[in-house]
Amino acid sequence: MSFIPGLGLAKGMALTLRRFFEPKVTIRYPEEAADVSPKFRGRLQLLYDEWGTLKCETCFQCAQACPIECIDMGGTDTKGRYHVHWGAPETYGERRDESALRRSGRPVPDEAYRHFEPIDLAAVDAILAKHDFDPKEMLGILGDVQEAYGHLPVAALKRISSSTGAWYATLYGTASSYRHLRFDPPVTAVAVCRCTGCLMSGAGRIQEALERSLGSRLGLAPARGQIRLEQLPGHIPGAPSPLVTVAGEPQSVTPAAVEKWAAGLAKRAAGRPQA
Amino acid sequence: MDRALRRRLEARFGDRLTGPVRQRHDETEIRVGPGDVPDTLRTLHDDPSFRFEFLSDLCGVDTGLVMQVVYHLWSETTTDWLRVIADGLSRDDPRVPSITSLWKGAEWMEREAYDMFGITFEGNRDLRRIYMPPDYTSFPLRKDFFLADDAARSPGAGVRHQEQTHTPRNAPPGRAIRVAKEA
Amino acid sequence: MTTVSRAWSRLTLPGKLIFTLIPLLAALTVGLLVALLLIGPFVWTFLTDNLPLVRFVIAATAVLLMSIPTAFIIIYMEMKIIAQMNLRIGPDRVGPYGSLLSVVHGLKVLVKEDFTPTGADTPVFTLAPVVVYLGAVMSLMVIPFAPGLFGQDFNIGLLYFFAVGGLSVVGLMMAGWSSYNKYSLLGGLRSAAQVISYEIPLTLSVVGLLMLAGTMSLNTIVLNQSGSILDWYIFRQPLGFLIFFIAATAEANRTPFDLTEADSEIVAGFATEYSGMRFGFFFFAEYVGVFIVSAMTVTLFLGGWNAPFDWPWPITVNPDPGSLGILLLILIGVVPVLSTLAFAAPFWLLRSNMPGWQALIIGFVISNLVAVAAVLGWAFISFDWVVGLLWFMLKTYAFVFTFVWMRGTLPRVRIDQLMGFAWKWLLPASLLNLFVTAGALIVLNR
Amino acid sequence: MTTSHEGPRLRQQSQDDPRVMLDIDAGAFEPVPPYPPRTEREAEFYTLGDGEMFLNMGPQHPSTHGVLRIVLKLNGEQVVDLDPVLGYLHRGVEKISENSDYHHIVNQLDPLEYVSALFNEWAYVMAGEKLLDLQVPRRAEYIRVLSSELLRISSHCLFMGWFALDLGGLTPVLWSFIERDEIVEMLGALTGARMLFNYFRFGGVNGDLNHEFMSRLGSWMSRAASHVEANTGLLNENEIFVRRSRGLGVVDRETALRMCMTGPNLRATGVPFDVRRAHPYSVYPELDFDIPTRSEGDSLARYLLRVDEIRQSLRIIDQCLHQMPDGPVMAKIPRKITPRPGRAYAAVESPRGQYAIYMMSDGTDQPFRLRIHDPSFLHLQSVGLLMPGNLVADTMAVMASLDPVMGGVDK
Repeated sequence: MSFIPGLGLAKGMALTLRRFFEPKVTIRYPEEAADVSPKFRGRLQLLYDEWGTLKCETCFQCAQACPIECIDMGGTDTKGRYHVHWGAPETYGERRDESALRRSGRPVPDEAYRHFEPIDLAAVDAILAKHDFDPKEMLGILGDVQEAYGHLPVAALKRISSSTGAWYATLYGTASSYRHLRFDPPVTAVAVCRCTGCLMSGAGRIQEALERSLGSRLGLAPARGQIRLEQLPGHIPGAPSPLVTVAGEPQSVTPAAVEKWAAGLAKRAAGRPQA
Repeated sequence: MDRALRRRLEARFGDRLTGPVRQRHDETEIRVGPGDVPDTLRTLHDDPSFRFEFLSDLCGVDTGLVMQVVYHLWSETTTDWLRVIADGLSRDDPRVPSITSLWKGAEWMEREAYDMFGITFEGNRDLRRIYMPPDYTSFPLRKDFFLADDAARSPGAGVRHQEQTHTPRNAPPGRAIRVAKEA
Repeated sequence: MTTVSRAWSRLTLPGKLIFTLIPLLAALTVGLLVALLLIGPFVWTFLTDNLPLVRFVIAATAVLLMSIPTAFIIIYMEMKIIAQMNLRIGPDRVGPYGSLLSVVHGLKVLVKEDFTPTGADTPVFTLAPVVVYLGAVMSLMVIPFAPGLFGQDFNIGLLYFFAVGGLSVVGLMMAGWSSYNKYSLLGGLRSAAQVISYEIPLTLSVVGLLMLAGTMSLNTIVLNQSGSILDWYIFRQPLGFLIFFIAATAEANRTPFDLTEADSEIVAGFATEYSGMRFGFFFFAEYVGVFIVSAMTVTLFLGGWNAPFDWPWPITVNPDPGSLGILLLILIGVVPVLSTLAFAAPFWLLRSNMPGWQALIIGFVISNLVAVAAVLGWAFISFDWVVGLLWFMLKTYAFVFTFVWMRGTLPRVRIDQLMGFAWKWLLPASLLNLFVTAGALIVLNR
Repeated sequence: MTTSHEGPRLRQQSQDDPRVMLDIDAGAFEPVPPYPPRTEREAEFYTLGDGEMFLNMGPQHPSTHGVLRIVLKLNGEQVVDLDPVLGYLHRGVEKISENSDYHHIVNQLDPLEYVSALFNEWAYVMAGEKLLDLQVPRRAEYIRVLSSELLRISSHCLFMGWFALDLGGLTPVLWSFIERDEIVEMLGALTGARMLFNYFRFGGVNGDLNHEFMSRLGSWMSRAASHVEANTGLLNENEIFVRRSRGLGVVDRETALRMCMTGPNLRATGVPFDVRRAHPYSVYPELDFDIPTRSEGDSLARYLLRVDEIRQSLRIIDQCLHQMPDGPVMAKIPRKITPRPGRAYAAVESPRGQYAIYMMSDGTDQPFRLRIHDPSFLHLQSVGLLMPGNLVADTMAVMASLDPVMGGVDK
């Protein structure tokens, strides 16, 4: 503080007046953007490969590593089959199907929900109570549930996750990494259509290939562990030709690739892991 | 670590210490009973051979078996942090004398310990909740705390809670809680 | 389907408009003429009989109308200047260089909800902004903007200014008391204490000036300062000027004396509970007040509309269009065309690639600009009120800039420091100024 | 004893339905708790003497630093007593940390004291390294010192701006934000984030110095000192500023020690206590810098002391750049951290004082107890000691001079 009263004020005024004429530092945002350093991790984004498919393998490692649980994954896994989601058990799936589905009385047109059909969960609850809701006995719980249902329904997995507090991701990882656990019922029958269109587009060759690889004849009862081969009563309208259905689901099978597909089918019959 | 400090402490408080003087890195740890806390800290503060003038930290700890109140002190006579642990407070009714007469600044830290652990500091004239709302009933940092019960107790009872702890719902309190393993 | 209706249906929209408007206008004109013939003389005699009343009404309307744009200009100045001093850019989106942002603010204030808090004393709460705003606007009445350009020339103009300026405190008090809010109450009381204690040095600081001028009529005071720059009262009353400036800053509630709306202390002072256009009234009143104190400082100490120096080349052009007679019509008809061609020619000749019609358009625009400039220049050198207004506004807005500049620089004083400064420093200083002036007058007259 | 609602009854027409006449209890506007007092202190505070009134500041007051609520007991404009009410920003990080992995906690701690987040991480990783007996590479230590001293400068710049703003000056806060933005940008180039870095790790730092950071730092260092001097030139000699802040909120040495104050607020009372020297950690013993102290203990002293600390930090950064050794920036640590059971206490000198972490491990991969000790907490507590006798106008000025960050106060 100076001895002359008001000198400090005058200095300050002079300084502001000098700054009045100095160049400004503001960045006019929409026209010019600030330079962002290459290391800046402002936004997470999923990458696509050169064929435009998502590189994310739904392995949930990022979601498990996220400290503040901000990563919330949902949808079908990379093979487009199972509804998987990660999140604190009650924050994602339940919220969606309880509020969204209930509020709009119709099913939400979401790919993630096609394979998520509600089942009777009494058995799951009994198993959980038996294991005392202890996430450390997860393997036993999963094994019992598979015995009860023949496979692991997504609804059961979610109930397990929400009542034991274990992450759905860890459940999914466990179930998919153990060979004796499977997500879908074992295939029992394959049906081939023998209508004219299908025969003309190679249904015969497919039938031969299937008989060769599955070892069971069309129309005959299969041996134990084998897959029954059936004939469709008629062509499903709108379905491609040649038409092969598994549990009523039309499969896209070409005569060229039928061998490989049949091999995978045989594996599935044995109940091998799919994820 | 400061061996001389250890010897001085043992010589001064030998009879009071409820455990051996532990030393690791630059920390010296002594344990006293809850009743001895004010005398011990006053001695450490006033005694010219100690002169622990700074109360660096005061916090409560729930070991799962007992409650503890941990004081950290600093003095220019030593290069160590001195940790004084008031050990063996009962988990049902933890009580310890307040040290606000020594360090007035400990008042809010004691309020926080009360808010989080329910430790009653006798002599603190403002022992209120400091973070949690006044109509809050449970003590969040205790090991037998889990949110389902808390939500049932809180004024927002009936509101569906989002998170769930790993404690089973039907477990009696204090069953599946973590218990500190002392080295 | 008569022919009329068929013809009517054939008409385009402009045609229909024309055919509807022309008869209407004709009827109106006839009616107006008849009305004028009947009652015109009486109206005329009435207006001529009490001319001051008419003048007052017109002046009041004009002042009321000019207050809002003034507030807009000063708000924009504040936003932009403080931004520049903060090394920011400030408003630059709405209008050229964001100059319309304050107008948009005004419109926003108009459309926002006008909310009356629970427990407020509704009539007082509603009335307070009006009082404040009127107090600000009424002060504009006596300010001489230019020779012959002022609302009213009271012989007690200065007294009137002080009285009306002090009136706004009542409004602030009303606002602070009726809001049922402790922040508002504190703000209102602060403003009352502040303004009342600063009225005294403010008034005393000009008494010396009044002794010099010998009148309270602002117009006369300005006329006294005409001549060279040395006749301005700032050179005879420097101390008085300083005191008046500081006290006026406090009177206008400007930084560093803006305790009444100190946002870091009492949220928005008396205006905390106000919203919508009521808050807008407070807002405008503050900035009109800035303009008023600047204008008053200029009027009293800086020679008002007097130019600091005489115009070095006295030009007097008094054209007599009547002497041209019939040539005038030809001139009017020919000159624009000729000038347009003259200005278009260079473009058309030098830049051969430019089509002729573009050159003509450019020439037309340029010739119009030149004509406007010529007319303005002629007005400038032949009507002295234009130059007077120019100088007045120049000085006034220089002071407004100073106020904004201070706001961008200075922190805020505390309330006790404020009062102490008023009573311990400004009041003795103003008394000293008064006595010194009186003694000097006595000595000089002897 | 006016702890219950006692106010005039306001009869007013309802704004929703003009037919309804509301009967409002004016006492409902008073910041008086609706329950009987719980402690003698509360009973004493919420009892009004004659001519006194309550004034509720915050949590929406424009200039409370963060969401803080202060109930003032006024006599006219003079503050008789005040009662800070916390908890509006409480996130329970201590509880969250007990259920999350050691790696995850680092950026749980970032948003606590968001103005100087690196110091939170530093105290945490120091405690963890004590538990794990980790040896940190010297280059990593130097990078820690460098980045955190940069952050100290930015925090002090911010303090200068906010202090001036609470005293009514509009400009300094924006000028100081320019400097802060420079620093924050270069730290963003180094750590990858502008405010919530997540940069320190057990046994080192996340990434080595990169070229962009060094170039930004070099260009800034060349003009930093002159910029800081210019910014201080606006206020340091300003009569209004000096008269307002001198003799405001005076603390003497003993009181400061009894209130457990640390950092600049303590050093402004003449106690040369700085954890960097009093309890040396990292590579500070190798660096040459002073601990500025002042004896007045008022707001002006705190302000000027922080200005001096900015100069010292510039010295430290300069030495770091010259002594920066080569080598790795991370020690070898396992991916899953399970320390031996034990207790560790680590403190660093944050811009606000001694920031400490007390950690207990029970051998699992999650800490058994994580205690976060924040200096702002205690400084905010001492506001209750400094304020009485001052005016309402100075409430926020005293607050700002103590420089609390509510994110750190409410963990």
